[in-house]
Amino acid sequence: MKIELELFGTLRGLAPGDRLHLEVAGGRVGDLRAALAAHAAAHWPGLAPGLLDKCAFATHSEILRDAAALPEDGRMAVLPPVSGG
Amino acid sequence: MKIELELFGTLRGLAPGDRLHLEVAGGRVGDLRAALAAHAAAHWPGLAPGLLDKCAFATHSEILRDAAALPEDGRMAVLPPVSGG
Amino acid sequence: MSGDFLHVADIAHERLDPDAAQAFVADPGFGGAALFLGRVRDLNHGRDVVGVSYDIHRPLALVRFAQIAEEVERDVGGRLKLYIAHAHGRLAVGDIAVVIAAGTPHREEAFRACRQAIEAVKHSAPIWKQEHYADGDSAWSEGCSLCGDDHP
Amino acid sequence: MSGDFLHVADIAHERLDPDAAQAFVADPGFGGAALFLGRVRDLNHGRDVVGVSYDIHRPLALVRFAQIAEEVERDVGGRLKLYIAHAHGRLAVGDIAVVIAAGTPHREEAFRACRQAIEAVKHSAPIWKQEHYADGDSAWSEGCSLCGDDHP
Repeated sequence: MKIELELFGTLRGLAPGDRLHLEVAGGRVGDLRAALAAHAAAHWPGLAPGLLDKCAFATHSEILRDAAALPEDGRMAVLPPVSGG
Repeated sequence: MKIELELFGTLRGLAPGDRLHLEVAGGRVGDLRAALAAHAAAHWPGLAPGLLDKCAFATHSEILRDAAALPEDGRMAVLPPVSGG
Repeated sequence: MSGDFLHVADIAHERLDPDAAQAFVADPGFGGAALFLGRVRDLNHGRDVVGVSYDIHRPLALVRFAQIAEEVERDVGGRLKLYIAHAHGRLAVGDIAVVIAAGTPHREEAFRACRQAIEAVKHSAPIWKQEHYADGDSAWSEGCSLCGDDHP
Repeated sequence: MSGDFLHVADIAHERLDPDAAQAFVADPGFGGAALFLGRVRDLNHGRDVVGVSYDIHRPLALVRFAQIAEEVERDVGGRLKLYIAHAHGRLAVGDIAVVIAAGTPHREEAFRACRQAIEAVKHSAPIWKQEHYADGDSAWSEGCSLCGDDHP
């Protein structure tokens, strides 16, 4: 399914408008993680190694684990490790 | 020696101007404590039992223990248990 | 009578307000309020910092703030007013990045609530800090992963 | 660059000012400030309180505040700005009785310093609280004796 993935923190600037459009093979968050990893391997050579493993995925209201189903509206965000305060 | 003893907290109002003038037999703070106890026994029947044992004595700059010498200027304060904040 | 104020402040248009925080958590039945103010420091890990930009996933941050308030209320176990506000945008050294305030009947719970809330905001809210250095360089801070099983 | 602000405020002429406290403890090198505000509660030990009068041995209180600041600085062990102010006189419910603020490079020390200072003020400063009740009665609060060997 098609996912529009919003980028935050250190991932900002890696796609126009900080939004990445990915075609995901499968309907789980884990499938989105794999699609993002493939995209990163192809397009983001400067990305810190291991960073994506530490990223979470979320809708506008909750973080979803890898086993969760992707939302019907296809809108997700990728959350690098946080550093507020 | 003559001591002018300033009264605070629950002892306020027990002497005119919140100052008690005591003749102390001896030059130690413990002698002042004994003089105050005698005064209280004679004049302050409503005083909570045991309160004076919990009072400390101080100059304007420090608390003095019973073994300490009374200050030459004869000015002391009696400090009931504190309850600030 | 308990209550929360949860806010992400776009600092292009407003500043964080410690006065508003302490007023919000005041209550005739409360004897104590604890506040925490986080400010931008001029030095971090040995580098001269001239400013910080905060990126925030705003809707998710507000959801998380509400969860934090629930967690703090549950753990404190009594009456509580809690205020959480975080800046969004670019701040200079000395500017306030985060304000937490907790009002409770007694001071012990106020300190606990305030501390728990700031730790939770720092470790689990979708907020990212980019430091700007005197030499013109910038870097996103290393942070806490939200992948752990302890985050819902 | 560390410093203390130690004050007894005659509330007939001035109010305690949390804003001044947080401004005093701010510093370009400090990432955190913890504040405590003590307010007059409307209820204590089940009695309706309408106000509180604070009696203070002012010169000795300022000496003790300075000692507390020294103790806190020693225990925190790093850079610190500390603000201690206590009201003297009659307050109404909701009025601020005490303000403590501590600024430090990191938040852990700010919380510790603030907590240590308020505990020390409450337990060892020559200050006495008289509560005024709705029924017209008044009572001096039970307190902490200063006779102990741990007080110099």
